[in-house]
Formats: sequence, C-alpha cells, structure tokens
Amino acid sequence: MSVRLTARPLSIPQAWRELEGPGTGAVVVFAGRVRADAGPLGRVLALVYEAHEGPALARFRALESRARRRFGVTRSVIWHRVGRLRVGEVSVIVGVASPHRAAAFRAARDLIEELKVTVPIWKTERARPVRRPRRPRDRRAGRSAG
Amino acid sequence: MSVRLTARPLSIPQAWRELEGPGTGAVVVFAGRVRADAGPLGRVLALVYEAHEGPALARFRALESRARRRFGVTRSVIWHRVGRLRVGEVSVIVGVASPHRAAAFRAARDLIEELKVTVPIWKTERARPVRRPRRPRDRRAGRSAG
Amino acid sequence: MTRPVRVLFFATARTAVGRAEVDWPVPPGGISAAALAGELETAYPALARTLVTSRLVRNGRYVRRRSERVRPGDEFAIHPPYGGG
Amino acid sequence: MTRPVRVLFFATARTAVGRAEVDWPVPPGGISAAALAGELETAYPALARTLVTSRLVRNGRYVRRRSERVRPGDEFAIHPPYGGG
Repeated sequence: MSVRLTARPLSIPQAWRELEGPGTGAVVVFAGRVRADAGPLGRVLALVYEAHEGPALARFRALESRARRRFGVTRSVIWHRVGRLRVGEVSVIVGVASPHRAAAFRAARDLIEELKVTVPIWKTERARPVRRPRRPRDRRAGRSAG
Repeated sequence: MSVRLTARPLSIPQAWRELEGPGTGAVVVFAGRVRADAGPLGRVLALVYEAHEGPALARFRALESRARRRFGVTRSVIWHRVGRLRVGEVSVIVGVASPHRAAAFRAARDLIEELKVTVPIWKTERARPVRRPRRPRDRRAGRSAG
Repeated sequence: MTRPVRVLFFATARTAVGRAEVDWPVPPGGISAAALAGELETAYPALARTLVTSRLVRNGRYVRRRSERVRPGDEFAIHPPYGGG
Repeated sequence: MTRPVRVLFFATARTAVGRAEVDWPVPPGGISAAALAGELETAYPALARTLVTSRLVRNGRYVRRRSERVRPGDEFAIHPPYGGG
C-alpha cells in the first residue's frame, strides 16, 4: 500500500514494483496525463496542480482502505503529482493488485473516480494566452506538497 | 500499436513506453500474473502457455482494430508470453491509451475478455503433483512462438 | 498576544485573494466559522463567489456546523470543488 | 510423391496425441476436413473427446464447412477451447 503526493515526476515502473507480491493475479494501473486540450484561455501548455497536503493524504489512505474492503485489493498505489506539469506528463497513477481481474478493474476505476471528487487537489490551466498577459500572482500557484 | 507473442519476460516499463504520445490523456494497463492457486493436480508451481502463432497474432491485430474503432483508442499494447512461467511471472499485458478515462477502462477490459476467449492460446498447469509422476511427453509443451 | 489562525486559499479562492495563505487575527476565545468566513469575504470581496461553492475545513476536517469555533493557532482552509486526476 | 498436411495439436489435443505435430499423408486432390479429422481420431483414439469441443483450422482460418478440402502442403490445426491470459 502506497500513497504519495509529490512534486517529482511519477514513475510507472516504480508504481508497478509496489504492486508485486503473492496472490496478485491481476494488476490494473491507470495513469492520467496532461492533454493539450483547448481550454477557455487557449491551448493548454501546462497544468498547475495544488493540494491541501494533510487532508489529501488522509483521503488517499481512506480510499486505500475502501479498495481493500470493497474489492479485496491486496496492494494499491495512489500517487498524485503537484506543481507545474507540461503536456504529456503524468499527473496521477492509481494501481491495484488483486486475485481476480474483474475486481481489479472495478477497484481501479472506483479509485480514480473517488479521487477526482473527494480529494482536495485542484488544477489550474496554464494556456498559451489568447490576449491577456500572465498575471504575476499566478507564480504563487502550484505549491509542492512533498 | 504493438502486438507480441514471446517466450521472453514481458516488461511493464517497455509496454508503458509504447503507450506514450500526444492525445493520450488516459492510460490503462492490465497485467495478468501466474497465481499459486490450488488446481486439480495440486498447488500450481508454473503454467505452460502455448499459442498457434500466426492465427494468434492475426487475432491480436483484429482486437487492436476493434479497440481503435469501438473505443477511440489511440495506442495499444497486446503482449502475451508463451512457454513455462513460474508463479508471479507476467503472462499477459494489455494496455490502451485514449483521450478519456472511461473509454480507456472499457477498452482495456474488453481487450482482455476478448483475448481470453478468441485467441488461440492455451495454458496447462504444472503443479506439485499429488501422487502421479510427471509424464515425459509433457516436456513437449510450451513451444515458444517468437 | 494571541496566535492568529492560519488561513489557506486554494485554486479559485487563491486567485480571488491573490495569495495562498494569510495569518488572520482572532479573539482569544475564537470565532465561529461563519463569522471568520464573513470577515474574509469583507476583506477580499472577490472571494464571495468562490465561497458559495466551497467547503470550509478546520484543522483538516470539514466544518459541519457554521457555529463551530475556530480558535487561535488553528488552520482554516477554503476548499473550492476538487479537480485532481 | 505429394506433400503431406502438417497437422498441429494444441493443449488437450497435444496431450491426447502425445506430440505437438505430425505430417499426415493425403491424396493429391486433398481430403475433406471431416475425413481428415476422422482419420486422426482413428489413429489417436484419445483425441475423440477433445475433438468434440475443438475447432478445426486450415491455413490459419476456421473450417466453416466440414466438406472443406484440405490439400497437400496445407496446415491443419485442432484448437481446443482457448485459455490465454
């Protein structure tokens, strides 16, 4: 079981190693990456993620228990990045290992859906601005949280 | 897009690299590993996978097209190992990248379910035998397929 | 002199206020969460819109009653709707 | 002398026959898939049970009609139910 909130790049191979172990016939990993979408401010070049660290990690641990209890997950990874992420970078990894694949798929999906609506993490777009200049106070965004 | 049938260990990091690229906001990877289940012959120590190589690879490519067509998958990996695998080793990796996570989850689940019932791959248990000795002809099993 | 409350602003709340955190003076006996939110809204009028959809968090837990007291040394956070992932 | 058909046995078919493949002589004009399966079953009686649930495959494609001809040089495979993953 591993939860993490970090300003450093997330490593898929490292996440995978956390999910190894006996009794884990099925492993499902979801990774979310920053897309070059067209947002309201223009084309997204980067996203800044910020988190309320203590409560976010507490929620991660609650989600971990939920996955174990509801889906019989034997191992899990819930990692989220904070700070400024460029297009293509991985913002989140959730992964689970369990004896059977149906439960693993359901657990991974449940984790990411719950994460999005119950964990105090926010993203702000940094787009190629259409007209207005970047405001200096935006530099305060994206506090790293570990 | 990558399909593979191989006697060599499957590499998760390598599979992940195949799924990188623009427009891939969501990546879902499923890996199946050999479990130490109790089978009819005793406790499973290993599984031998064999495949009818040409038709199996043709089916992999058909599944790949299906994922693209039905779920809008932009990249996919369908890798299966053949030969003798010990408990804990990865027998299969299916992975998809797509713009959105709902489609990515559905596509990955669909791929593994279809793979199991439509691709000419078979597994045979190698268990700690309860009583009867291993038959010599079993050594012929697990022809490698590339 | 009593310790202040450490107030944290995230996302749209941070943008509205123009900073991520501020030390806010409170009376020695504390102040209700509702009153504190009101004082912040008065000081930063742009915060009003965000407060409507935000949850208030005291020491890492959601404020359940608006009468709940926020005391010197507490952490008080404004959580706009989440958007991780 | 005509070329034989290369017959492939997998999983329970391989176990029943005791080998993974065999070269099977056929007449120059070929033989129906049903007749070839019958000859194999006669040669390897243990194959009978597996054949019931197996699909026949000629040159990588499922045999759709049992009258379909298998010709010298063809590959003919017996596919028990699949079990990959």
